[in-house]
Amino acid sequence: MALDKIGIAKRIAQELRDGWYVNLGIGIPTLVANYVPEGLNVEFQSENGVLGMGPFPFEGEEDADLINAGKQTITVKPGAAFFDSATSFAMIRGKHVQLTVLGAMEVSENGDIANWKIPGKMVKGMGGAMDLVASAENIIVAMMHSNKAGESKLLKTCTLPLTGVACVKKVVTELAVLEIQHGAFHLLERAPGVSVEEIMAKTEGTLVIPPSVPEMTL
Amino acid sequence: MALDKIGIAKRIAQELRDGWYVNLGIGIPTLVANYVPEGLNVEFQSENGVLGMGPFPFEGEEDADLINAGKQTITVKPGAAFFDSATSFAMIRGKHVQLTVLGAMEVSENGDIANWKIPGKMVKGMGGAMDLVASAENIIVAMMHSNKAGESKLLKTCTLPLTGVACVKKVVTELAVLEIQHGAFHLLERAPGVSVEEIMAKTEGTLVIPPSVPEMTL
Amino acid sequence: MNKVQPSIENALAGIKDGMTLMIGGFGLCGIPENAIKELVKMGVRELTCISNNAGVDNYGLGLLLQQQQIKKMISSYVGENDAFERQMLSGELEVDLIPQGSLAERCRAGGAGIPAFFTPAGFGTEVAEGKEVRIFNGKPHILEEALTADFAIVKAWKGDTEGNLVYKATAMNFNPMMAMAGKITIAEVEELVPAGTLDPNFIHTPGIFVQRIFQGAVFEKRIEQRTVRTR
Amino acid sequence: MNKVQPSIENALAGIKDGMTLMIGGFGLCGIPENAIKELVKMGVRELTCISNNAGVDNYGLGLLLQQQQIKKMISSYVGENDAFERQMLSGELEVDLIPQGSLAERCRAGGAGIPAFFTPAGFGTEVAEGKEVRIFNGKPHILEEALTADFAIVKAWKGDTEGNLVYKATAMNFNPMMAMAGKITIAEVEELVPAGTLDPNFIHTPGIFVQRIFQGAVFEKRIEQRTVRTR
Repeated sequence: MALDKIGIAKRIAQELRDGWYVNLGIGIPTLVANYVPEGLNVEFQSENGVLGMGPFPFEGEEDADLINAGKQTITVKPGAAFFDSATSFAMIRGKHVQLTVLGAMEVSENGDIANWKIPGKMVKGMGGAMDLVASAENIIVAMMHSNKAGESKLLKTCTLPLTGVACVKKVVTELAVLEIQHGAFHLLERAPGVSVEEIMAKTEGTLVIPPSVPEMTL
Repeated sequence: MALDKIGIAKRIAQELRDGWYVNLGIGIPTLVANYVPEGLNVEFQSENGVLGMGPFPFEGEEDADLINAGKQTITVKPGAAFFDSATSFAMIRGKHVQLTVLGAMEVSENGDIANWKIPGKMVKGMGGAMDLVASAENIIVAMMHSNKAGESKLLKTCTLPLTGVACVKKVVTELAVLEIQHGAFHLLERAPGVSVEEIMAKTEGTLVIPPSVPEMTL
Repeated sequence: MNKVQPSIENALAGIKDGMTLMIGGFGLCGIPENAIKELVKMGVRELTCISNNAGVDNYGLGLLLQQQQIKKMISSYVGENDAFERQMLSGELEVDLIPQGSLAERCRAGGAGIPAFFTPAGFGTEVAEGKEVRIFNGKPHILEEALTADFAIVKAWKGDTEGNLVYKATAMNFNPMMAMAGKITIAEVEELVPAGTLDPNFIHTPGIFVQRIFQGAVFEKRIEQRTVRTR
Repeated sequence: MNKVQPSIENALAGIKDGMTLMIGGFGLCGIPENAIKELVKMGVRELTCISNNAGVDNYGLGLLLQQQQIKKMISSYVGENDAFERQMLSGELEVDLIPQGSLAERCRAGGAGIPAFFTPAGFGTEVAEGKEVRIFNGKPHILEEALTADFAIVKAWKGDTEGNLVYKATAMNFNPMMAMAGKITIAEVEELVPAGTLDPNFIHTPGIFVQRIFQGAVFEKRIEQRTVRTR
């Protein structure tokens, strides 16, 4: 059965390592924070200027001066730090953040990503996404395998304006975990009960399938 | 009579304007802080990371963590701020400091300055001088008119390795106040009792002398 | 030389049609809300606004957009504003979209006398069009130039009479760099205190960057995305 | 993952002959004095040290110079050290002198992923030799590249178990930028406190830049130029 959004977030949470600093994008990526494996010390950075984000505030305890990059009210944990936007992107550009998780509209087999603009539609802007994908050593895309029209989002070549070039290392969808290497999507895991055939059918880009593809354990 | 170091400092202090931020170099320039005209609010910046320097501390109140760029123990006034070296030179390079006063070994008639290196002698380094002279809108050099060998320090062309190019606006020596404009030293004022002839004799670079040269009032 | 302004009118005096303004804030967090309302009152037009976002329909820079006072926005994300969308699609509003980190660094560069720097952000995208590309450490980077403004308007938590500022939590965001990059920087603060009140060890924006300061009359501090958990 | 080091030996483990180190401080103010003494004890040699100054004869980096552990110094001013002068004149010691503001900005750039930037400092001087010159706003600038280091060793006033640091007065100086630019950054602090003790609004160096932290045993805090006024 295909994963829901929480399933995708749970699977990505398995990629976290102790001591990492992690930047989570808006949407599914934000959910990853809820599933940090027991015993791991992971700090979440938000590019608007905070390190050490905690859970959402209790009702009545919201502080307009304390938000994340999605403009949501948040809290911080002991040992947090606030800083300006230049310092925040110094952390990102300078590779001090070990993992970036973000959503995408398209990913290509060489790791290009498009997630900020659809020609002819209202352009909202790239926010911090271009800085994040240009700099992060380790980028995981969290997205659905297909778009609303049923077309694959894992492509030979992106059709939309790019956010970054040859930067995505891993994609986690409701169907599969795929690693991008040498110009192809390498199928690492499939969602419980999802067939290799379904993943093949829904992946337009070059797909490398090993003899045996294990199911995810969540 | 030629000025002493205090006289030079007093004359330079007359150039201060209300609300200015000022960086004073080591030596005579440091003395300028003692002669700020009554009623002027002037803040002193030191490039090692302090704004709002006050007088030297009373004996027993020295703090090893609180020094100026000359490594002297200092104090700060109410409203002071400490910051890192990158921010300090952002202030300097970004032209937020209105006046820089520093010493020199040579100044040329087009405003070049040499004050950091004598070939064949031990090189101590330029410290912040190159940043200061490259950026300041308003640079006053405080120095003696001649060196110890009796040679003029106001030259057609500097002979020593340069610190900066075409940057000095004004020179105050024990004999005179000179403005640098259009490739010449323009004599503005002479020290009390010093003759124009003496200044002419001790200035190697092109000297422009107006019909009447007032004496400084200190 | 007194940086403290007797009124908001004095604080914003000299802002004229056609000028370039930097406005601090991220979303509605840390915006100079009193000054923005005053700009509406002043009716200055044809403004170029450098601000990470463009406010929402009825608050922040959205108020200036409603009155069509803005000619050009330089931002990284402008997704929360209908007036913006209408004016952009109709061609009334020019928009220059810049990656957020490049925007922050370009403002800092403008304030720090760094005219240009290389960054990897945007290489291979339309952001890089027309820009010099150079390889450093095997990786392509693009050359980005500094931004400055006729006036920078920032918002701080506390400020003193010398212009020293401190910000609270994530309301800091773009304010410190913009304070550096304004030819004239105006600080709107929640609390104006005498010099010597703030600890000199913990000043976010040293007063040298601030030419005018005033205490804002009312801080609504709207929240865009109120998210809470249950007890 | 624990950043707190059980001993100074643990804190400096991995520093090897031939490595590049950044060492915080301005003169003897804000230097990691315990770590420097430990480097002498470790006997690591052929070091490249990036530090604004080179200590004095018998303290700070002067101790490493005495033991001839330094191959190359990258500094802005090195005037207070006889061993330095001797070794430089004899050719044992390489020296790269950099304008102080460029040194600070090159360290920051190294930590911030900016590979190069333009600055006016040094144009027309020997510092500019071999460097690209470009005109911006009618004024010539030179291209300066980022600096990084295998290890950065910084000194802070207080630090917490997450690696967050605060500095005191002018002992801040180069420490924040160097903390950013080290592949591994080691912080020597006067006081190590639990996470949550320091106010998150007033952190000078966020913990993300610090990999190891320890409390120094003894802080002599020598004064180079004791200047006082009479009461």
